Amino acid sequence: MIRVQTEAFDVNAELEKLAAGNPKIGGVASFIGYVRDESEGAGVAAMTLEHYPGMTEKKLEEIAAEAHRRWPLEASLIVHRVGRLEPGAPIVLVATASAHRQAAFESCQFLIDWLKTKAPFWKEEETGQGKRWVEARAADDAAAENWTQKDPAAGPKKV
Amino acid sequence: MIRVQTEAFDVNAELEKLAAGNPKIGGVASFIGYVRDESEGAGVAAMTLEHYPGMTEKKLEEIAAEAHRRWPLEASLIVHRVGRLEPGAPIVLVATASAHRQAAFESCQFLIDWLKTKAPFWKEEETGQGKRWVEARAADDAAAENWTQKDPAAGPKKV
Amino acid sequence: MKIFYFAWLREKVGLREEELTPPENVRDVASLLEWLKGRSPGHAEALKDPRMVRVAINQDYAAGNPPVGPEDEIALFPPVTGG
Amino acid sequence: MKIFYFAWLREKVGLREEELTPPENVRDVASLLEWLKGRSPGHAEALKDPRMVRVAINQDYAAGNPPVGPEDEIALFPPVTGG
Repeated sequence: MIRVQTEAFDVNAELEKLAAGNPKIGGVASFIGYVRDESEGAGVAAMTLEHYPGMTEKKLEEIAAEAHRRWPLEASLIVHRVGRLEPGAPIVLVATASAHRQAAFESCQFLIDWLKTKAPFWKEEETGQGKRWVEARAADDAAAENWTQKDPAAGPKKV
Repeated sequence: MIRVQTEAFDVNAELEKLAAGNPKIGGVASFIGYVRDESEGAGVAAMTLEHYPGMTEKKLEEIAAEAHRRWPLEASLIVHRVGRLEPGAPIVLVATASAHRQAAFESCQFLIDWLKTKAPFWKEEETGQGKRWVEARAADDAAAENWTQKDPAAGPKKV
Repeated sequence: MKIFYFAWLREKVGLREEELTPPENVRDVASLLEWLKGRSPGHAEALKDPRMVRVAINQDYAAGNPPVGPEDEIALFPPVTGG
Repeated sequence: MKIFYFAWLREKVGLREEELTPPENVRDVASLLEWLKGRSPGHAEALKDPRMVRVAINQDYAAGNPPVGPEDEIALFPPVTGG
């Protein structure tokens, strides 16, 4: 399940929905990303997240489908917020449920790594020097690329 | 923070406490383990978790301290339940908070891998053939040992 | 043809979207971007460094220089930074 | 000396804990386990395969054959299976 929303999310409720009524699930791995109060050495007062309605949801669905293709998952979840958020606010929740913990951990990290480089979201930060658009990080590209390397049988990915 | 308890846990409340008021935290990785309805091919009606009060808490503290030594963590959490639990019930919650997601993911997996082989808990399952004590899994030993290999500078661990 | 702009491309162009009818010689991504540059100083500024521009056609990433047609939904934006 | 038993060792021994005063020749883990085996058929059954028995002294795992003394808290249990 994927969702883009302005509101905060209730992790407990989200994860309960994910696991509810499926006693095959042995483990749920999740990751929550938060707004930090500094970025590249500058203080951050807030950030605003923009997305591409339609394409964003489509890409999130494709990324989730790819995770289900690669790992034996019982369920998965991506919730991403948009709009203006202050430091400490949760931005994104990704979670995967599987019979075994290794599959849950790996697929959860895969979801956030691919989301960061393939899902159309953009962050604009408010710093002491004014507003600025966050630049893509080479480390994020490398993390996403790493999963492509790990799945050579599937060939180059275009998700 | 570590805790052993009979009650269920509220993941949202636990993770909010973990991250609250620390805007250095960029990501929280967590893992929840659940009771499954089958084990080694047999149906499981329930399981009972026993622990060693005193030593269990001590080992959990040591495992958490080791995670903080290895990764730049802002906070960590281990909550483990004891007593009788039915399929679908959460058994354990581990979570780590860091500025960066890679540290959060790795340390979270480390916590559950070491907990499974080093913290004194024992599971007894109720199956159609009666009660039986769960046997330790070689795969869990291998997962825990893997983290020892990854920290050769620290020498053999005795936690 | 519908064109969407996001993030700083949107700000530089000064538009969220526009409905355009490019001339006949605009048949692929490269010729479309070149033609768009001439529409205004904002467009020129936004598109001056093609390495910083990602292109989506009908909500899929465009790699290389695929064809574009009048019914296509095109989006131009910088590398993504969500999560 | 306080001895705790957990999981199936507890069930086989039939006790959660006992307070014991071993003879003088019981000075280390190996001699303690050997002496405990003679206390009852349940003890003997619980301790018959030493590879299945983990030993903690004062709430730390004992590796090898360390010494034990009258003030020590000893715990005997199978490999752990939590998480």
